[in-house]
Amino acid sequence: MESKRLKKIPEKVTIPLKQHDGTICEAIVKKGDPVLIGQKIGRSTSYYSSDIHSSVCGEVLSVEEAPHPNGNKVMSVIIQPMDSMETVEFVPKKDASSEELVTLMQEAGIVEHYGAPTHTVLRPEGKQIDLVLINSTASEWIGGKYKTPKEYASKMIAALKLLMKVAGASKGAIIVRKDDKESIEAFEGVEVNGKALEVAPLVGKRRLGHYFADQGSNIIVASQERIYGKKILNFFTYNVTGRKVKIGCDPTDVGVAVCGVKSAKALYDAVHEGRPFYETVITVHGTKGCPEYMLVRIGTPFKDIIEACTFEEDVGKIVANGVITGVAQYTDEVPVTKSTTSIILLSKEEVLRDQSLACIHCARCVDVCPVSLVPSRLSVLADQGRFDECRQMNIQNCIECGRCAVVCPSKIHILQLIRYAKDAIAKAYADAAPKESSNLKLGCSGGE
Amino acid sequence: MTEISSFLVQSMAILGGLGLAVGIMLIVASRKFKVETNPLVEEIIEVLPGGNCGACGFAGCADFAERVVNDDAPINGCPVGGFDVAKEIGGILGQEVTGEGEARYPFVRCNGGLNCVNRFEYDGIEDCKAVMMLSDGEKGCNYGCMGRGTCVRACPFDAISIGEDGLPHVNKNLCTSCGLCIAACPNDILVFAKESEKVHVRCVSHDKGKAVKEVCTVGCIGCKLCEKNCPEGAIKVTDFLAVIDQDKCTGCGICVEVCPQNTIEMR
Amino acid sequence: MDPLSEYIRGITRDNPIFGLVLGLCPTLAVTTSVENAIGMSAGTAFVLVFANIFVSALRKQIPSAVRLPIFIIIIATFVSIVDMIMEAYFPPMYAALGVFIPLIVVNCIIIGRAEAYANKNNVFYSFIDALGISTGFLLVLMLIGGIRELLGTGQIVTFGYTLVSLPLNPDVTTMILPPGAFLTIGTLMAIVNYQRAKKRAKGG
Amino acid sequence: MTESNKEPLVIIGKLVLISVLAALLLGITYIPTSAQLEQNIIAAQKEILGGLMPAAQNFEPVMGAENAEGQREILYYRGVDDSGNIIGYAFFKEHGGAQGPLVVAGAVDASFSNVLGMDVLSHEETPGLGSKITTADFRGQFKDIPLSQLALSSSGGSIDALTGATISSQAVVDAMNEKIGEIEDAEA
Amino acid sequence: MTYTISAPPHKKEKITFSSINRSKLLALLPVSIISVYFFGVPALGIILAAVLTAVVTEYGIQLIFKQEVTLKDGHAAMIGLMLALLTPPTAPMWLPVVGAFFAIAIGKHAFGGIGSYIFNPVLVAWVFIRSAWSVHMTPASIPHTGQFSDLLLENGAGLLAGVSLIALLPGVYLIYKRYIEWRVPITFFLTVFFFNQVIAFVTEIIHLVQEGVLNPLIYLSTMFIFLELNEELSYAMIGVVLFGILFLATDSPTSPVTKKGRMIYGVSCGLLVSVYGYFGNYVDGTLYGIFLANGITSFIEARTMPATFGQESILERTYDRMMKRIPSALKFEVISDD
Amino acid sequence: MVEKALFAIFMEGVFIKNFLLIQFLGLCSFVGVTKDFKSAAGMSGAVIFVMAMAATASYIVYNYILVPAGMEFLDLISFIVVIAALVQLVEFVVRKNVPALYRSLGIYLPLITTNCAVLGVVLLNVLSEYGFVQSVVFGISAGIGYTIVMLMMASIRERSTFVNIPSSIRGLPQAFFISTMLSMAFVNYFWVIPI
Ligand SMILES: Cc1cc2nc3c(=O)[nH]c(=O)nc-3n(C[C@H](O)[C@H](O)[C@H](O)COP(=O)(O)O)c2cc1C
Ligand SMILES: Cc1cc2nc3c(=O)[nH]c(=O)nc-3n(C[C@H](O)[C@H](O)[C@H](O)COP(=O)(O)O)c2cc1C
Ligand SMILES: Cc1cc2nc3c(=O)[nH]c(=O)nc-3n(C[C@H](O)[C@H](O)[C@H](O)COP(=O)(O)O)c2cc1C
Ligand SMILES: Cc1cc2nc3c(=O)[nH]c(=O)nc-3n(C[C@H](O)[C@H](O)[C@H](O)CO)c2cc1C
Ligand code: SF4
Ligand code: SF4
Ligand code: SF4
Ligand code: SF4
Ligand code: FES
Repeated sequence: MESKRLKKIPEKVTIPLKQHDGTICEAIVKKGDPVLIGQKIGRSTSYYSSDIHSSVCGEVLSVEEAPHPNGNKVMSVIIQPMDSMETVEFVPKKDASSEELVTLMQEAGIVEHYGAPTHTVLRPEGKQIDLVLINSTASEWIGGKYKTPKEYASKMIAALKLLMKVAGASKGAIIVRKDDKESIEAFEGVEVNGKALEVAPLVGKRRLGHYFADQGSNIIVASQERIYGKKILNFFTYNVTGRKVKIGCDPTDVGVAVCGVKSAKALYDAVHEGRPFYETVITVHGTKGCPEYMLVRIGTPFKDIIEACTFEEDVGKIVANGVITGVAQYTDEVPVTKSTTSIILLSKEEVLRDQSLACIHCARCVDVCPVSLVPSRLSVLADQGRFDECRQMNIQNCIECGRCAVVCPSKIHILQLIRYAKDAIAKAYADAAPKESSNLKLGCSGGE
Repeated sequence: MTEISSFLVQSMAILGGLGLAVGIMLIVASRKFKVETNPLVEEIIEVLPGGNCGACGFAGCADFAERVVNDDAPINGCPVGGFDVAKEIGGILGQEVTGEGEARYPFVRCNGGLNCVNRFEYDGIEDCKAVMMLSDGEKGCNYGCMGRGTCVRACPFDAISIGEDGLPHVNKNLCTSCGLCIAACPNDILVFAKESEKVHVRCVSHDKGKAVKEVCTVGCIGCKLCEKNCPEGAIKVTDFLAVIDQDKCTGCGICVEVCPQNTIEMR
Repeated sequence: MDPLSEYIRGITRDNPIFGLVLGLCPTLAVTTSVENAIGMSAGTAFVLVFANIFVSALRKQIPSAVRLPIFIIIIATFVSIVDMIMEAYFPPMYAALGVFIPLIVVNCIIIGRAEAYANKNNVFYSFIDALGISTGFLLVLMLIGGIRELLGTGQIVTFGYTLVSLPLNPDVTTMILPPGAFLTIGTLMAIVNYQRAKKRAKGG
Repeated sequence: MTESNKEPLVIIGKLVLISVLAALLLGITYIPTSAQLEQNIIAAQKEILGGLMPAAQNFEPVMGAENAEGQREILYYRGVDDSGNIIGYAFFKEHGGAQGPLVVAGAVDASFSNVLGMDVLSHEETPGLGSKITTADFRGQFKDIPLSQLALSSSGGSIDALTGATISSQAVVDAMNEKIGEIEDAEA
Repeated sequence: MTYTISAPPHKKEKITFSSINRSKLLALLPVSIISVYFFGVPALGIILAAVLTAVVTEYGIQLIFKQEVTLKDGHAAMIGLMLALLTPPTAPMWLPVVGAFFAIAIGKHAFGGIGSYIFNPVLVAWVFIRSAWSVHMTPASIPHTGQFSDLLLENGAGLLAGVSLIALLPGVYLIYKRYIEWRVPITFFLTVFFFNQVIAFVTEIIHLVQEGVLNPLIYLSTMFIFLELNEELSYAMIGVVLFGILFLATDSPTSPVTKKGRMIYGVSCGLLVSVYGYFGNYVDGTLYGIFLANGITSFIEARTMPATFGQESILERTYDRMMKRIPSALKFEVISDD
Repeated sequence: MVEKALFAIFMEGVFIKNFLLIQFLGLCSFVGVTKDFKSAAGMSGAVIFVMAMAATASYIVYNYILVPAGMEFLDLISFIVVIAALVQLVEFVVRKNVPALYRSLGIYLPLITTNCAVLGVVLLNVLSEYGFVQSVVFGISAGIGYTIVMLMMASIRERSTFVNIPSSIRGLPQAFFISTMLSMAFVNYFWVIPI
């Protein structure tokens, strides 16, 4: 399915100088400067950062703190667009070396949807990646922008090869969703290095390792149940590869880089067209008359997108990024960022304002938790501030999928409580970090 | 008669023998397995309040007592016991205790509550830190009390409650001045104030006057009327917020009269 | 320290059941009736008074290494005496209190007071303390016994005299069985705590 | 002897002294109370027997055979009136109750046709349940009833079981029946 | 315009505590109606008395202790109704009144109210009144199902709930609709169902061994004992047992939250009920047995906390410890999955 | 010596005459040490051990010293002295030889001296005229009964920390309410088992 571009150019775009985890970019434009589409306006000041580009052609109004969809205020470049589509010159770099690609990725502003700049995932400091995964199970956007499914598939494989090249990894895999017939069809029989691939189902203890050997290829496509949640990386890695990621560590610690479809595509575009990451595809739910996939410029306020669609009732809640993992917004002035994948509008009636009751131990949350936690217990412990016990119950393993809160008949804000506890634990550890940080790092790479 | 006395002698012999056996055993055992315990620790545990609240920062009263003896904790380290207990511990350890003996209670430095507008409706767990994690809190004022009672939950003595005005209130009969609420508040709304300190500014906002007026009807706008009118020069407005120097304040109440926002309060 | 307030303290603040929470076994086990409660308290009072007096009198002589064994011997002596006297001269009560008379030995109240009070105070105050604690114990036991007996049998019969008799016999057998003891003391403690919390919040 | 060696001796000495004193005190109490205790038991039995068979002037114990220790147990008593006639038999019988052993006292007339009465010497039944076997109401049911009626009403007798304590009631009835049977055999 | 802010998830299922209670009340309606039809006015009186008392008590307590009044969630009414259904029709009217009061005041609120209680308030009250006024609470009879018509209408019903097996089947529907969790009732039922057969089986095997039988075929043939539906088995199918399985044991606060724990709990309930039934009767056995099982719920729950993903089981830990002894160069090869 | 099957004695000790719930012996530790599971387990282990030891030692003292001398009236005082000495001795021996065990049990040992359940076992043994094996079995089974209830109680109280309980009920009253229920369950349930 093809995505539609949002035609109307907004009256004002707000481009946050931080759309990724890590250090905030430094603005390299100031009030009154003219900018072109694709022009770099924010420069990374450290490795753990990613550059920011203008998505419109216009004049910088100011550089000031503005609301950011993650809830707080962030220094942003505010631009008054003009009715012009003038871009800077895009230079494709089809045969860049691996080192050049790293720089290219940082300069093109490619980041993962979960925040990490993609080059830091592929080239983590002091770690070696041997396996690159493209996770397309959680993606709400599959195949958009491509004429045929086969084109999508072959471009994805090409993107995977690029990612592997950057990481210096010997193996790569694309993971699709089991129930996503379209994608499975697209990838079925796609040729890699002259060999037709089969989409390999991951069941039980049969994980990637088995199929690499089975299919005799260093690049494969596998299918997997959908896993969603905000913190799925470790669980995803474990499920797909069988490598255990210790609590407090991430997949790079076991040599796995997990990328998304979007960043893979962005890399492909950057290499083959020279275009930086300045527009993105999002979906809008809860409205009528919107295309399912919408191509918008980064920095477009939600307001303009909502206006482009029709919403018949009073808007009660605006959520950026999915009902389960998204952040509710208190203003519709917030801009689309690189990590925005969808906007959800809920009417006043739909907005849940149930009063939480005491847990009735119905165990529905226990039954749905994909990582076998005991959410009811965790929520009580978090509520009582017993964070140490939360940690003993492996609260950090929670993938923040929110299923527990969805099914709870007592309407307990389980996920919020869990995040509250995780936050408190992280802070406690941050305080202790100066003394132990070297040990903590050792703790990840040692063992499995 | 002889029968009775021989009966008595026999019983005395049996029990005496038992006593002897037990005595010898205990003496032998207690000499062989002597454990050094510090009697001072026991004595200090006696004088501590025994709430095991952990406000001293240690794992309960016994732990604190041991640390005091080992000089790992200050003599006046128990906030619940306060000055009296510190004096007693000092007596046990033969040390002089200096410090004020006056009672201090948490003071709420914000008068916003329902007077402060909300930026959005919040639905979630009742906790100020949790609201802070979502969009920096619901109040229009980024400095003020959020009234979601993190301090209430932190208090082990049920001494704080959120009142009708949406602000915390401290019940001085129950408060032990342990300070846990002060540590818990994410916005530093609570501070200790002595009972003798009568006049207080009930605002912590450093926003400019206009911004304050937009969101709150009782916030400090930094108009400096109080500073100008204070006969003792006890008030200074810094960064759009009036601050009272309690050492200079005589409690005359003029500032309370002149403040256009009713931000200054006389207890 | 004045004797009267020391005495009262044993009934109120240092009440052995609600304040110190000691000696629960006899409290629960024998309170099937007021009569048993009185008998048990009398036995305990006797032992407590003598134990406190003797411990206090000998406190300078008792070497701390064998403090506990000596306390126990002193206490056990008086308990045995109560046991024998009761068996010989008050057989019906002895039948009812059964195994609990010997168990006064390990009743935590007595060891507890010997340790915490008599070992530190003079004979007179130890005596007063013992009286106060005993009175507190007696009152609580009678209260619990009264509630259980009244609800369980509809009347309170003590030493042959019917003190109270309900017009309608509730006959709650459970109250006389072990659960009734737990239920009664639990409810009473909840009420005591509730009142205390209320008083504290009002300032006091 | 050095100081540190002397101290333990003093301690042990004190311990022994206390023990000896305790023993003395106990011994002194024991002697009168044990005498009283024996009297109590005899008096209690007398009173119970007298209560069961008021007409009897004297109770002649019937002794059993010598046991291993050369002592002879009292099996039961013959109740004898003024003129020396046997008017009935009285007995104590231990029997398992609901919670523990109970000792029942009973009396039957000389012709083994009527039960004269029942009493409970000791029992461990649940207070409020089984312990109601000692109540006058329950005991009254055994007063002057034909021996044939000595059974619970559920099995055709005249004794109504206590509510909630069928086992105790049954135990009392069983104890009576067994012992009366024994006596009948012995007298025959 | 002010929007609502909340933490994710932003959409939740419709199910609520009151909808669960309402569905349970609804599921109990058929059996209540049939019991009124069968026992007449006394049954109606008992049901009304218990429900009304429960509701009034709940209201009173929440008023006195200044709590929010939660009558609307239907929990008090449900407790009252369940208690009424466990009363014999011959009981005097004050009995359900006292029972319902006890259930709400002590069983529910003294333990902290909704979700906090450890023992099922219905059973708390039932056991209390059963032992306090055993005469009135003795079931009129101990039924066991005979011919087919007993499923529709049990003539020998001892308690109201036992009046009709069919009328209890809405409880099964609740399991199907996931208002009730399936692990407890299924393990419970299977345990009760097979208890007597297992006993017979074990006795038979012991018997054969004692006889010195060597032929394995004879041992195999003992398996047929499981198919033999003996007399006792029909107790597993009587109303009160089924009521216990569907409505009492499944009360969520009183059963463990862990998956394994719920299985163990179901089996424990089954064993306790069957053992009591074996020596005594199944009516008291069901209620005393589940009540006792409530007491070990916390123990089961605490011992069956699940291992989360990637967490090592005991086996793996032992393996790991052994691996630590092996040089690390070898180790990497062994553990790496790909 | 009375005739009584060991199994009957065992069932009585563990369930039917459970020390904590039915006989009311050892309640102070029951409400005191059941706040967390580990302490309850430690205390229970120590109690089983001491009960068995005390049953043994007191049998010897009673039947080989007091009875031959006709000094039965000294039973109470000698038992308590023996128990106190025994507990101390156990403490010393364990501390010296099994320090790991001492660290987990040590703090509970002194508590047991004044635990009436131990003395209760000894006195009930004398009262029931049990023989040696019977006494020891009764001691152990009483200890097991104690343990079962302690563990049930501790688990329940641990779980209770996760739920709301009115402030004035929290703590002891709550412990008693739980005991009420456990006691009601035990009293009514185990009644049925014939022994
Ligand atoms: C659970 C139970 C069921 C009973 N079922 C019957 C019965 O079906 N038929 C009967 O005649 N008696 C029945 N009874 C009554 C007793 O067996 C017996 O009649 C006794 O007198 C009543 O005992 P109680 O009053 O000591 O409880 C039952 C008793 C109980 C406890
Ligand atoms: C049998 C009994 C039942 C009680 N039930 C409750 C109750 O349901 N809710 C309650 O708050 N308090 C109940 N109480 C009294 C509580 O002790 C009291 O409400 C509580 O201490 C008030 O504290 P709070 O204001 O912190 O809730 C009960 C007391 C007894 C004796
Ligand atoms: C014996 C048995 C009975 C089951 N009964 C039900 C049932 O009554 N209702 C139901 O929804 N699922 C039932 N299921 C299927 C389970 O719901 C399904 O296995 C479960 O959702 C998976 O649980 P898990 O997440 O613990 O693996 C049953 C499964 C088994 C083995
Ligand atoms: C705690 C409890 C104590 C009991 N005590 C007795 C008793 O002392 N005597 C008795 O005959 N039955 C007793 N019963 C048994 C019960 O009330 C009833 O008699 C039997 O269930 C059947 O007769 C007791 C039952 C329970 C639950
Ligand atoms: S605890 Fe809740 S949010 Fe976390 S993984 Fe489990 S179900 Fe998902
Ligand atoms: S779903 Fe809600 S009510 Fe049910 S156990 Fe989990 S937290 Fe408790
Ligand atoms: S004082 Fe602080 S913790 Fe208390 S309600 Fe206000 S913001 Fe929250
Ligand atoms: S109000 Fe604050 S200082 Fe006072 S007792 Fe409570 S937490 Fe401690
Ligand atoms: S009185 Fe029994 S343990 Fe304290």
